[in-house]
Amino acid sequence: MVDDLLRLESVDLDRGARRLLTGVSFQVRPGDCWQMLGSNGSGKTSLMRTIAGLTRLGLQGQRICTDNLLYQGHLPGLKTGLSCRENLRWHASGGVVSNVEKIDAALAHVGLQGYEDRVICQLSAGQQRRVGLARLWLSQAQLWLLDEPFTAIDVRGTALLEAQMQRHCAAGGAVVFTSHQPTGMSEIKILDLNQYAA
Amino acid sequence: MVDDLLRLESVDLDRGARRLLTGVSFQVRPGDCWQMLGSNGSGKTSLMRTIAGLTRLGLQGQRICTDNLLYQGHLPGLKTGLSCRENLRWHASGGVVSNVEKIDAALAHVGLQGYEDRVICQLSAGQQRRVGLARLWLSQAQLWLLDEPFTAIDVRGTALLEAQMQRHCAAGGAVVFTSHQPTGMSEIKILDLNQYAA
Amino acid sequence: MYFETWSAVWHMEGHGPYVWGAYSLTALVIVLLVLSPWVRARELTQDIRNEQRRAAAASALGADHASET
Amino acid sequence: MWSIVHKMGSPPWFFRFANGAIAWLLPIVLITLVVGCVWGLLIAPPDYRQGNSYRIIFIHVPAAVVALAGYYVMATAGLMSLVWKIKMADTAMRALAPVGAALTFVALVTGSIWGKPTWGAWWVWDARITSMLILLFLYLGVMALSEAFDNKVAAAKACAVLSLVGTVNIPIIYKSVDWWYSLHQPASIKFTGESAIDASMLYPLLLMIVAFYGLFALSVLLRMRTELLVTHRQSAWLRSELS
Amino acid sequence: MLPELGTFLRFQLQRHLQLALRRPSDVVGPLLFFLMVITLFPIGLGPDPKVLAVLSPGILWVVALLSSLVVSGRLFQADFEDGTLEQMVLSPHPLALSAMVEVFCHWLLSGVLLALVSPVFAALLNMPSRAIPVLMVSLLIGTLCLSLIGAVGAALTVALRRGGVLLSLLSIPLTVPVLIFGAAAVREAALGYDPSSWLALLGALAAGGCVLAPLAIAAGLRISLEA
Amino acid sequence: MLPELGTFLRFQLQRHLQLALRRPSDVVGPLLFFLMVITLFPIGLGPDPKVLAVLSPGILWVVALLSSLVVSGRLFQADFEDGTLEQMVLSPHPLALSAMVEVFCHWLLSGVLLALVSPVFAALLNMPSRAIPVLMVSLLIGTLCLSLIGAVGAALTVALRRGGVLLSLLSIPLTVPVLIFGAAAVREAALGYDPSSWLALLGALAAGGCVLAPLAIAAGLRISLEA
Ligand code: HEM
Ligand SMILES: Nc1ncnc2c1ncn2[C@@H]1O[C@H](COP(=O)(O)OP(=O)(O)OP(=O)(O)O)[C@@H](O)[C@H]1O
Ligand SMILES: Nc1ncnc2c1ncn2[C@@H]1O[C@H](COP(=O)(O)OP(=O)(O)OP(=O)(O)O)[C@@H](O)[C@H]1O
Ligand SMILES: [Mg+2]
Ligand SMILES: [Mg+2]
Repeated sequence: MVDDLLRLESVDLDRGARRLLTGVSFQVRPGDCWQMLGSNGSGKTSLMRTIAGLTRLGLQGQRICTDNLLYQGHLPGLKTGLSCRENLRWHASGGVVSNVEKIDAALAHVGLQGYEDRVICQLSAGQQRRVGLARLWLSQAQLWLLDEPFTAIDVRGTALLEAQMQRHCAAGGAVVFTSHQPTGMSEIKILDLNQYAA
Repeated sequence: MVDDLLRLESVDLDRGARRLLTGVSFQVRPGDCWQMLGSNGSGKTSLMRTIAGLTRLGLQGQRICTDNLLYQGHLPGLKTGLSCRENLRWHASGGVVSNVEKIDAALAHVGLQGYEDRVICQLSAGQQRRVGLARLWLSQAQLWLLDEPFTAIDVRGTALLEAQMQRHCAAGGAVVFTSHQPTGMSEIKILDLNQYAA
Repeated sequence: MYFETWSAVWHMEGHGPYVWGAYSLTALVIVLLVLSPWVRARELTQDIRNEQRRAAAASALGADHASET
Repeated sequence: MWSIVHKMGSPPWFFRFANGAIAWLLPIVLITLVVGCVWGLLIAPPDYRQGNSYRIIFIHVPAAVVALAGYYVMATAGLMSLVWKIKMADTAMRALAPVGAALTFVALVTGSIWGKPTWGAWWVWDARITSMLILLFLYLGVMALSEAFDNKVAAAKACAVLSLVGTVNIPIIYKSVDWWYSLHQPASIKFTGESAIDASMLYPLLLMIVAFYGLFALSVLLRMRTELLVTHRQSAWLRSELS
Repeated sequence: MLPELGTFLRFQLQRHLQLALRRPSDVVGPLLFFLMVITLFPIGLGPDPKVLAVLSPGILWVVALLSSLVVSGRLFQADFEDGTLEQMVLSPHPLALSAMVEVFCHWLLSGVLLALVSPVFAALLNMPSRAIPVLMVSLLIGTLCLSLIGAVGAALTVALRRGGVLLSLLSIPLTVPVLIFGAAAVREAALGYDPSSWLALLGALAAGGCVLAPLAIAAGLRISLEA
Repeated sequence: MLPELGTFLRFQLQRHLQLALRRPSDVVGPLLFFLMVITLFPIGLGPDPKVLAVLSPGILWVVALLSSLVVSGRLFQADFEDGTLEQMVLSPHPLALSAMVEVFCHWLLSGVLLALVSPVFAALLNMPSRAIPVLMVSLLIGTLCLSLIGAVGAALTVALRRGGVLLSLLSIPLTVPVLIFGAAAVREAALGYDPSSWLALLGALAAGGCVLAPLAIAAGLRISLEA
């Protein structure tokens, strides 16, 4: 039997005195691609950060999660004063990759060839997001947690990212992402948080 | 003849030594709703900020633009330490509205009833964007310039915003907005910046 | 008692204002320290009891009556 | 031992305990305070050098002693809340800081009132005095930090970390202030350091120290009880406790 | 022309004060900070009351300068980063005015507060009591000058990642006269002389600053946004 | 277990130095500030060289403390705001270590630099030249302690909206021993005595801090992220 990468069993989530979600259960197995749906403020980000272990919001119930994960949230995690390459080099050093060729290749994958030495603050909004998402081509993590990865990304970029996410799942990884737009990916599992609203 | 709210005539746009756009021409009349398209980095934000007069990038050609405009860009323009109501009160004081009822009504329009006194940093990403966009219900400006207004907004919120934009156009205003997603609005005019790429 | 008269107690050979000033200030702080949580706790208990009484009255009088109040 | 600690960590048990303890402590504290003050102010003989102004000692020294001890109590509560995650320790920490700060303030103010007739100045930069001022800053720091967080759990954890860091530093701060300007600079003012204090003064002083410890415990318990009333307002045990 | 200018300025002021004064500790905080910094000087310099008395004008002025400059250097940073500055530029009200409201709030919360409590600090440092009114007045006027100078520097540097050095090099010398005049006024008063000429010089600096700084600040902010 | 820890730390260090050196104003600014404040003292006290010489250890140390605190207060601010902190927490490497690299860089760019240029300031204040090596060593060790203390405060306050003043309230009391030992060492040396016991005390503080501070910093950062 394949081990679950992530399992929530009837989890309740609180923010201070307010209960956001009740009885959320889902399991992520290798190869799964989950899209979290839910209206604004339904608790997608809160749940994802709790899964990643970033916040310890009032969580009742069982949570099992692999340590080998990549989280990309609303914040870019980029230093605006450093170049694309310098930023990714630091991110990649958290994993294993650190040679410049791989980093430049990842930047090329997200359509930023020629921008390697440009500092982040001189890029457009979408280009900045792309630098952050170039980590998907560098990471060795098995579970990807992506909070609204398609923000500010154009149509071609969205297709690129979707392809990479599917490639990752096919290779035995798993993805949990949020997005308000329907995607063009096949075999997607939907977790609608509006169902679990407290 | 109705005056144009905005007219660009074969405008070229430079960023430093690099030419971004050549020969852009379009005119915005009262009642028009323009969607700017273009891949990431094609110059949508640069053009919009130049139209608004925020940046004076190398611009050749003729630009005529009304002063009575509202600009909402990638940055929210909100103080995270103040409440929704306090933030909007300041924004509204730039125009005319400043009584609390109208502000609370605007917040209710964007689905934030009950959140009036919550400080911005305790809202979800989409709720924060909604606070900024509540200005659409408060503004007296004739021309709205909206840079990716639907970012982080859920499906229902997008529909709300689209309806408000159409109402504004019907009332003799005009909207220029950017978005990578196709919208559900009727009678929309498309300006594809990829055509004008230098 | 060391002092002969009450005025001597008050005067303390010229040190009276200092000694009594220090003691009264301390007394003030002590009273505040004890009284402020005490009063707050009483208010809170009163509040909770009232709420309970209201709830009890409502359930005793029946649901339709309670909905009017 | 562990069972006691865990029992104390449970809010309902603690609420009942606090109620009982407050009922006992209040009369004891009142009586010892009144007796101690009357003894110190009216019965004890004056000091042969300082005259009657020395009577401030009966509030100054107890306040200073308890204020100092209070910081260690607070740090212990911090340790309990961080390591053993005992809920009541969080509450205790938030209650301890203002009480400690108030007592430190009393020690400072009575000391500087005492200083005026004795040294002719309200304030001098003496080692003891300076270190007491720093203690006040430490207490105020904990209070300000706990107030600044919206999230009460995070506030308690942050205060616990701060008070633990402070404990490591307190002996260092005290030692360093004692050495401050002590080597080649003649310290202009020294405390009357002799501990050979007469019994007629020692007994009321000891009584007042006991009274201040009692006062400290009393006001901390009062604050914790109030805090419980706020945070557990909706819970069933509190409602049954009150009815 | 702009009937709502008054409303706008009132809201602008209110907004800044609200932002700064969310909690009561926000008012007490800066005062405690001053007290702590003042405490550091006897600890560093030794507790001799006579030495402290001589040094006190200099010490108090250094602390005033430090707290004013440190804060005013980032005066427009938050506005720039969260997009408020864009909206200020686009608003129908003059940028110079709304920026000045910001400077004014900063002065209220740093300079005026410090001036008001400075007698306590003066007493801790054994400053002769005849110098205390002069200390308060000099701090009141002087910190306004410091806030204005700091704001000009902040406006010019808010968008810069390089070249900030040049600008701090420019704005720091501008503060030196303020310090010279302010400390001199207090020292003269402490020695029993007439400090009014020094105070007059400070006042002239402040008046000139209030006229010229808004223009420089508005120009600086526009340049920063366009960069 | 983590063979790439070395690489990670190297990149972390490199990244911070690059970031700081991109904005030279961040490096030169505090030094300039220091210089300005130092020059203020002769202005405030009158230029009597003998008085200045006696007071110089205290002045230099107090000003060093203040400038170190001012800078270290924003140590983790940028990381918190741009999401780098999240990534640091999630990275397989211990948070305490990666945060310490940051503190270390801060010390390199503020404390070490200050210690290196301190002879200039000492000369400005007529400090006896025999005290200058001791001044440099004491600043070198002492500023490390100050950076560690400041970092603990910064970690605890990074998520708070008005962290600036609060940070000083938390950290200034903790820095008192550093100030006492540092100033005493220099003063002893200036008077011709042996300062080594004071320097040893400073060294002990720094060693203790290097062991304990990382734990407090990591705990503080986690708490801040969860708030
Ligand atoms: C603001 C001024 C003062 C402060 C902050 C202060 C603080 C303290 C502290 C912290 C203690 C130590 C308590 C302990 O042993 O744990 C103490 C004890 C004492 N103080 Fe003060 N003090 C001040 C002024 C004075 C003055 C003016 C006098 C009398 C001339 C005085 C006389 C004493 C005596 C006799 C003791 C107890 C003896 C001892 O334990 O050494 N104090 N004070
Ligand atoms: N501050 C800057 N300095 C220099 N070049 C910049 C700066 N900002 C953007 N650019 C460049 O200008 C080009 C246009 O950027 P702009 O932000 O206008 O794009 P955009 O169409 O809004 O893209 P997006 O869809 O990603 O928001 C990009 O190639 C970008 O790299
Ligand atoms: N720091 C905070 N403190 C208190 N409440 C918060 C905080 N952040 C978010 N919330 C509240 O928690 C709820 C869930 O927020 P969350 O960010 O998880 O929503 P979301 O599903 O990610 O929404 P969005 O689609 O807008 O990103 C919201 O109602 C929000 O108001
Ligand atoms: Mg979200
Ligand atoms: Mg854009």
